[in-house]
Amino acid sequence: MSLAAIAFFVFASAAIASALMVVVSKNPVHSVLFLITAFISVAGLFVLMGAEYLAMLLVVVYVGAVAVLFLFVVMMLDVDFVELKQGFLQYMPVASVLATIVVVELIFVVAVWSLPSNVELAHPSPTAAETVTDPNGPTNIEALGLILYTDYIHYFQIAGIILLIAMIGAIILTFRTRDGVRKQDPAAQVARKREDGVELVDIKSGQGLS
Amino acid sequence: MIEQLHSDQPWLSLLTFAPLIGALSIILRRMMSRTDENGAIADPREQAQIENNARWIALGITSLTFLVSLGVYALYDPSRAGYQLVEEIPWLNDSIKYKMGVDGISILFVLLTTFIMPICILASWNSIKSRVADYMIAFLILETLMIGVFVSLDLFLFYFFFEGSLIPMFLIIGVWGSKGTKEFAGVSMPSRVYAALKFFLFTLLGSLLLLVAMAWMYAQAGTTDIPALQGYEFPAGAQKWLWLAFFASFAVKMPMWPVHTWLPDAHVQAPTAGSVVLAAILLKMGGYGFLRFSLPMFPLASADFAPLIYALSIIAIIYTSLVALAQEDMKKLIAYSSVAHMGFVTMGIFTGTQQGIEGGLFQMLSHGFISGALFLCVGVVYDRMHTREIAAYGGLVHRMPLYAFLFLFFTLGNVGLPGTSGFVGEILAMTGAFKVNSWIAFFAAFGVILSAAYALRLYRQVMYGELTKEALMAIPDLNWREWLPLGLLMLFALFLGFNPGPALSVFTPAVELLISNYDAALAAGGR
Amino acid sequence: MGIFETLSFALPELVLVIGAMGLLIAGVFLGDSAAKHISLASVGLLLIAIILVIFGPGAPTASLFDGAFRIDAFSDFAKVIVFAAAAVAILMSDRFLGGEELGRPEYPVLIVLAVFGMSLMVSATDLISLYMGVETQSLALYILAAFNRDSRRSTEAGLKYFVLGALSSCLLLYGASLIYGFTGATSFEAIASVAKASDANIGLVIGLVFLISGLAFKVSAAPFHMWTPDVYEGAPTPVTAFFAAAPKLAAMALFVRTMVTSFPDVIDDWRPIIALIAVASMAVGAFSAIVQTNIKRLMAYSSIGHMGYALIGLAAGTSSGASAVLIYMSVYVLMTIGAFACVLMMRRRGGMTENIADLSGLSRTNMPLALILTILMFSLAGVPPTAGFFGKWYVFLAAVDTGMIWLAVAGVIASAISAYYYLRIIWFMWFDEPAPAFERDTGPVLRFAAWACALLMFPILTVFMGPLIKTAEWAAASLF
Amino acid sequence: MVEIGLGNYLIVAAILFAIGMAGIFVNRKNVIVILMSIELMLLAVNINLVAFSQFLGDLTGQVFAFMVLTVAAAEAAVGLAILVAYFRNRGDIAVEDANLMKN
Amino acid sequence: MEPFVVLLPLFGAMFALPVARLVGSRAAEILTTGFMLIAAIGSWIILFDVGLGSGEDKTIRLFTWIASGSFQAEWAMRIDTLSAVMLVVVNSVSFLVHWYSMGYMKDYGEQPRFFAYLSLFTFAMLTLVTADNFLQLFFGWEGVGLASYLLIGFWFKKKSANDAAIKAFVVNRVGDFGFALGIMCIFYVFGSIEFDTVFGAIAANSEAIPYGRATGAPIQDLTITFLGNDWHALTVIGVLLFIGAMGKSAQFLLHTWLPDAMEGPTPVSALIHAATMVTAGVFLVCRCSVIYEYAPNAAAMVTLVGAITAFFAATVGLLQDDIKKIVAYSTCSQLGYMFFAAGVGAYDAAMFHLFTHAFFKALLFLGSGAVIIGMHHEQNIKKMGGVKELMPLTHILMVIGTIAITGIGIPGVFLFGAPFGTAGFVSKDMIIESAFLAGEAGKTFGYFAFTLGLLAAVMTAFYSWRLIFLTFWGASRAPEAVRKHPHTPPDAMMWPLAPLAIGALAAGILFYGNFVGDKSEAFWNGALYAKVEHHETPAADHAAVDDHGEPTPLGASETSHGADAVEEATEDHGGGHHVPNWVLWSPFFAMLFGTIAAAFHYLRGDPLRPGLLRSGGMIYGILKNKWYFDEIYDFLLVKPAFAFGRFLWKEGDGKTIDGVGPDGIAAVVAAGARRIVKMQSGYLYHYAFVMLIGIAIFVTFMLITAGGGQ
Repeated sequence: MSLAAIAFFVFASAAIASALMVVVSKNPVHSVLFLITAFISVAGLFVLMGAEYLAMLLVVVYVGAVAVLFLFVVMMLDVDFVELKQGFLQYMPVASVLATIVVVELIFVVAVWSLPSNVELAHPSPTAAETVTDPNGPTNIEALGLILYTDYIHYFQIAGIILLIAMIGAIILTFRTRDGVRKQDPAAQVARKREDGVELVDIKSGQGLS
Repeated sequence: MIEQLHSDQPWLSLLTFAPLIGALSIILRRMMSRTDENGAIADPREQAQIENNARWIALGITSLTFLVSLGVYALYDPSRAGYQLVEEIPWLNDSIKYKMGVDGISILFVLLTTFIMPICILASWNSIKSRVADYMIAFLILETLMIGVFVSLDLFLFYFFFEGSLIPMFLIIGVWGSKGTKEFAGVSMPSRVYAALKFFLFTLLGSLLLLVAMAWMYAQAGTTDIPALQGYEFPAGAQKWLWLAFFASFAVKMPMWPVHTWLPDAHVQAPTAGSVVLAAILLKMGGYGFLRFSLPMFPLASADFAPLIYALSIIAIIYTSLVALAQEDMKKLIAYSSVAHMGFVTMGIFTGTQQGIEGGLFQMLSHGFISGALFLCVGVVYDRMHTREIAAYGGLVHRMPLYAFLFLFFTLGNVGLPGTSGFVGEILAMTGAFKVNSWIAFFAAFGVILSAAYALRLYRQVMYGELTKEALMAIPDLNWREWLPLGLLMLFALFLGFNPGPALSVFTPAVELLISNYDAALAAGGR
Repeated sequence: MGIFETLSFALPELVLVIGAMGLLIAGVFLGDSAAKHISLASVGLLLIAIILVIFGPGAPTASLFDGAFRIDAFSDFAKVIVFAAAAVAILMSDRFLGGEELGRPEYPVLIVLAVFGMSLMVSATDLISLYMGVETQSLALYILAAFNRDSRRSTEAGLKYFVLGALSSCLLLYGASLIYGFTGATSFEAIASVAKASDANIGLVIGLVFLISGLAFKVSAAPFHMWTPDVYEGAPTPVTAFFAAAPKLAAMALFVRTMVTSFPDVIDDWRPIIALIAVASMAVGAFSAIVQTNIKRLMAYSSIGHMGYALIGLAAGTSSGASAVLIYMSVYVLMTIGAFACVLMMRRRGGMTENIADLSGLSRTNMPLALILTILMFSLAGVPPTAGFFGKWYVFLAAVDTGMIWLAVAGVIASAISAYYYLRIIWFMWFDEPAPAFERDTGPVLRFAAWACALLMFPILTVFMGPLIKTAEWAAASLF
Repeated sequence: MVEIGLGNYLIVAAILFAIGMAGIFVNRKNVIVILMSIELMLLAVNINLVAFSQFLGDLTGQVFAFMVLTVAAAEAAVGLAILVAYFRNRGDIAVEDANLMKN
Repeated sequence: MEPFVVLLPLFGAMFALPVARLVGSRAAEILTTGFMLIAAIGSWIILFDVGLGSGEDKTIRLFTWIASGSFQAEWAMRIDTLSAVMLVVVNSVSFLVHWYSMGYMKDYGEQPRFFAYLSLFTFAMLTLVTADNFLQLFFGWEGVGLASYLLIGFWFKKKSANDAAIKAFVVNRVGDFGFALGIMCIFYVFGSIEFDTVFGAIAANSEAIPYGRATGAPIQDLTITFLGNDWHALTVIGVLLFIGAMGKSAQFLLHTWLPDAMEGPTPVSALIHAATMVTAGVFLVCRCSVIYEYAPNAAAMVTLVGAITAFFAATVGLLQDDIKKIVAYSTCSQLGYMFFAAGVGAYDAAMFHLFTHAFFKALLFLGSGAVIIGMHHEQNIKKMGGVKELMPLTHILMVIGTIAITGIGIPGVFLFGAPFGTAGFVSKDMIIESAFLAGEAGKTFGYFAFTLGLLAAVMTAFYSWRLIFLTFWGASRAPEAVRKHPHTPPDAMMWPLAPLAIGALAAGILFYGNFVGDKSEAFWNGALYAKVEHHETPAADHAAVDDHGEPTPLGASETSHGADAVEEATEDHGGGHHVPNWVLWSPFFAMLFGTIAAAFHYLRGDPLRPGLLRSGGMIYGILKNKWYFDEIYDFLLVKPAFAFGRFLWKEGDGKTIDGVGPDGIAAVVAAGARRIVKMQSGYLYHYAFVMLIGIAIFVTFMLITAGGGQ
């Protein structure tokens, strides 16, 4: 068994195990953490396949951002998660049967894969095997970069729009201006004049301030 | 190929859409009035004026339409067999056209429609008290759709009018129907609503199957042109299904047993004029459809399914006659008798004999007069007493001799007494049936006996006997708006009873052509 | 094709997206008070886009961005309707949002961005562009559904919509990945050519099933319809009006384009699935709506049913089937907009009402509204002489034409059943004793929209159906 | 010698996908975990895409996966925002009770 | 002129009510009666022209009625002797009844309506008898039914009158049912319903090809399929037509309406239910004589039914107490005579009896009417008695009627070549003898008819005299007020009786020669058909007299020398073709026996004492209750029909069709809707489940269908 194979099995089993834990663990915080493990394991698989850039992206974006967002929300929402776990097993049989059926079917499907004969690949790249044999070829990142900003620039732009939408959504759904919150206003601070704050008063002796 | 004489002028379109003009003018009249913030007309006098205007506009337009139809009839050459006054323009595309025309089978139904409508307007003159303008609009629209059914020469257009006519009728039954509630599916709803829904959904379901068949025919023949389809030979296997689909639609409309149960409900709940239109014209669409489509387009299937039709017709005749015997509601009784009479029509039509078909056609025409008149008669007393229960009446002849006379005449017409138009259709249809199989005529003849029993029973209980009921003591006889239409209908029924020639001779060329094509198709199909 | 020429084809989209961003900036600076102007401006954007689609430069058919998008008659047809529907939806929202104090500039911007997504969808000819378009649209719609963030219903609707939408995206993506893997391509054209060569490629077919499921969710076809009623009910009514019209058409157009351009040779495999979905949708639409008391919910079920009918046309998979879908959908969009305009007009002093029972006796308290609704309901029921009937006719014709008579029969049975609840509304309006009247002052937009839609349904389109049919056929022909 | 081929990766993806599906069933009360299950399914998709891409020798798949990652992130953001808004209205995220609208 | 004979009554009917309204009811009466007078005179002229003079038979075609393909029916007037005789009968009696009614109806009011109805009836009856085709005949047939309905129900306040009217109409419809089928059958076989065509084809035995058949056969041998069996065509037609005749002429089984019909005003009973309408059936059979000639089985049926009716009605008549009902049953019985005469082939005898019967039966009815008026509208003869003193003239007239019906005469004595006796004597004896001769000729049923005819004759005499004895003779049993102040019938009521009385006495003698005697061939001139063989068999002479040497072609019997094999019907068998003397005398003795019995019972002691048939006995019960026919029909037909109708309505339409159909489907749909909607639980995860399960199903489906190919 080659090293790559061992690595595959390690990563694959880790991914599957942590995925299972995501769905079965009692505490959502644990779920998020297992999710992170799953992401990282899959990133490992990506590396094994030679998709280093995506692996990196997965770790940076998913682990760094999405999972943290999840964690943030889980922590922020003060919910009694134990209660939510009740009746957990109620649907377990259905779930496992369904999952088994789907897995078996999908395996049956993917097992018949063969390289499509007459396909003209839009963006040929070195296959995994080739990458190994030809270390001097363009790296995965190079190859991706070359097409991402040329042939697929439109997707890139659209992705930007999507992110913009997400941003708008996140803001309008969650952002609120609260009354009664003391906020620092630098402009006001800067614009403050001496006259606004200080008043010179002549105090006649013996009279005091009236 | 069936001869088609094109017309330079769009006479039939004019005829068809003339009532719509009336409807529009009533709408305009309404819109011109001042309304308050709720859209109601503020001034009761103006309200009354609008209503009066609506009545007169409706009467005027329907009468005008009748005149136009007479003009159309004058232009029509009854000695020719094919379609006349044909006009066509592309509509949806080049093969689904706006095409109209009349032949011997349809022209008289057009006349019947235009003739009945002013009568209906008159009958509604005072008996409709609420929302008069809306009512008139509904009737005028209904007239357009009904005429459209009979003059369409495109299957698609036919269907368009055929099903469209459900809408105004639905509203007429539902809005101006009578009171009372009915328990249905655990809910209590006004029985007029139940009736309206039953009417609408029943007929809709039937005609939707026709839609599918029509789609198939269009896919197969590439056209929905009726003359072209009549010349098109559908494969024998397909004919069966197409026939059944068309049958579903027309049988419900007819209505044939066992899909007749909407009719008594609809009749009972509808306002008088609604019942009249329903009986006189809407039911005829089914029979018309059989003749226009089932026989000429699917001759083989028609021949194969004729026994089914006979069986259903006979059941309709006997069964519904017996049911009519047991009725306690005047309108229901007449409604059931309509079903029985329509049984004669279907029986006659599917004999494929000249007597049978002409008998069926004539029966439809005559039923239009007689049954319509009977509903008018019921409406007369309903307007006065607000009940249709037979038991609530008795001895009316003492107070209403003219009414009694007219009612008697139409009762006898309903019975099919020779000398009334009711007889001619019945005897011809039965003669046609006898030629096919004596059993059919034998059973159908039972209907003749039973019709006498239930019709005379009705007349007896309403008209004869001592006038004992307090409420009836001061019941007035007919006014001119009531007797005029009844008198006209009586004249027609009587005239056609003694001299059906004018009607039969109009049918004859078309029917002969139909039969010769039918027989040829049967011979070619090995039947 | 140079970049400028390419972009010239994408002018409508560019206008929309750049305009949207500009409006967003303007909105942020001007604050909520400018919402009204931003709305009008976004309507202006949409109008400009329409004009550009119709009269824009370039050949009528062009493939852009390496085959990721395609501009053709089909997309033009769909875009015009989508844009117009969106514009009307924005206009119709105006008053309502003002009344509910939701008038925020983000609202029209989000709609415009969603429309941008739809416009990508209808042009998409690549799995990636399909996905991107769908997501652009969906994200905006999720937000719109939850737009009334202080309402439990609205956020619940948003949540349901989002979760299920995300799930459906997963399904769609999984399908896309399988298709990609088994054909080695993401562009429809290439997929089609591979699919043609290899008969019964099981991976492709299974991928297709997942893809269909994802798309079926977007058109809210059964069994992926479950979100629809809740979202329709929960979302703010103008948003529902928007949901019911434009996205449905865009998704349906995408559905049609995907199926007939990339998988024409495996039609025997996917046709039963589509037919099944169609039947299920019709059944759900017909049955479930019967017991509804909320008119928005009823419209939701009704739209599920209508998607079923439209899918009949797709199941045919022919050019006439595609044109039938277009005809059906355009009529449907008009009916829906009209109906929702009426729903938006159901206002009393206390605010909006959504109960069907509130329509009781409408014909006496508000004749024009009753008339409009009557026409629209008959049209939705598909009863001649309204235009709704033509849609039914063409989809049934397409089905029968391809030998799927059973499908057409199922369709007619469903439409007979569904006629009941449309009739029920009519019966409430015409037969029942009046309920308290609605406010008469509903603003010109709603009235105009309602009248226009109703009059289009009858009699305008009744008479002039021919041109619409020709256009739809011409549009559908560009797919083949 | 075990050759790690495309099939292995696809099977892993299929299993992840199925686990995601099952996760929705078993965690029916907790929206957050449902969302996580969906993330798992997306992960499966990405494995599929990358694997196909590599074994076909075609970069398109990776670009696709790239887009999926991006969009999924945006989606997660929106989803969580909606969730937060919902939570604010309700103080609870139990899906069990999220049935204000039904039938 | 001929059309006016038919149309004048119609005009009368049409104008009676308007005239009454404009001028007064008296004017309407005079108008209609005047019209009838003209018509009556006209019809006598026609009879003298056609029957007695040299006038040719002719058919006046007015215009086409129904024309549908070969189904052609014209409005026409067929003038031959048969119709001329009927015209005379109808118009004359009708005129007299009109006249009579001017007096009779005085007390009742509503004269215009009554006269309109009467005239309408007359018109319908005239179209019937002058019809040139079966359809017009049917028109008249139903028309008289209508008029009968209207007139029976004339007192519409009375429930019994209304019931009787409907009963009459409906029972008649049962007959019409057969008649209508008969017409269709004729059309089916001959392709025409014109008399000339049909009768010509039968007489010529030409080939008939029933519609829709490839081959035909000579009509006399033709068999057709009717109701699933093959039958001899002419027999089927004959039987069907006869069913119609049974209804109209109140023959056994369909007779129940006639006694009830006495609810109508008495002139109506005289006109419709005695003289004219009820004889339409006889007319029909005679008109269709050619059919029955070639349909011996049908003719046998006619004979049997006629004979049974004659007997049966007479038995019932024995115990009736209502003066009009007695006469009504007597009518029924006499009609039976006519039928069996026709059935055995003695159409001329049947017509002759029809003719004479019109006179004496109208007389009896109108006389009864006078009695009823006189007795303050009392109809029960048990409450009368001694009316002779109060109404002597009426008494005489009634006695004349009675001797006419019972048939007083001297057998074997001839006056002007005719048997000497009252009208009934001549014609009824003729019939009985014909029946016997038919038996002789091998038609066994002839003996049967003969026997029953004789028995009926006994009873006829009995009940007729019983009526006279109980009503006019003996002590009065009427209330004081009536006895003291009997109403005197107006003159208008008495004058019309005179011609009838004369006719009742003399019509037999006067018209014997023409109807059945030596001049009959010229008289009928082919209007009644007899088989050609008759000419070759002089022995078939049915006439009772020796000096009547010339064989008539109208004879009843065909020669069959095998007849002697059949003997069971009669106690003795003459063996010859001439009527034995005992046969000749038997009716006379029968009459005598009946009369004596009646006298024995009712002229001695208390006329109301229980007689041979004691009250309470079974036979008494049967007879008193008219053999329970009404009850049986009510139990077997009427009640079940209503109950069944109700059942079909409630259970069939309501529960089954609606329950399974629209309502049931609606309920199923509603239940389905509720169930489907339940899935829409509002729970997010449920929605997700549905999606996931859906996709799983689709994938599985796909793998099964698409994967199967791999």
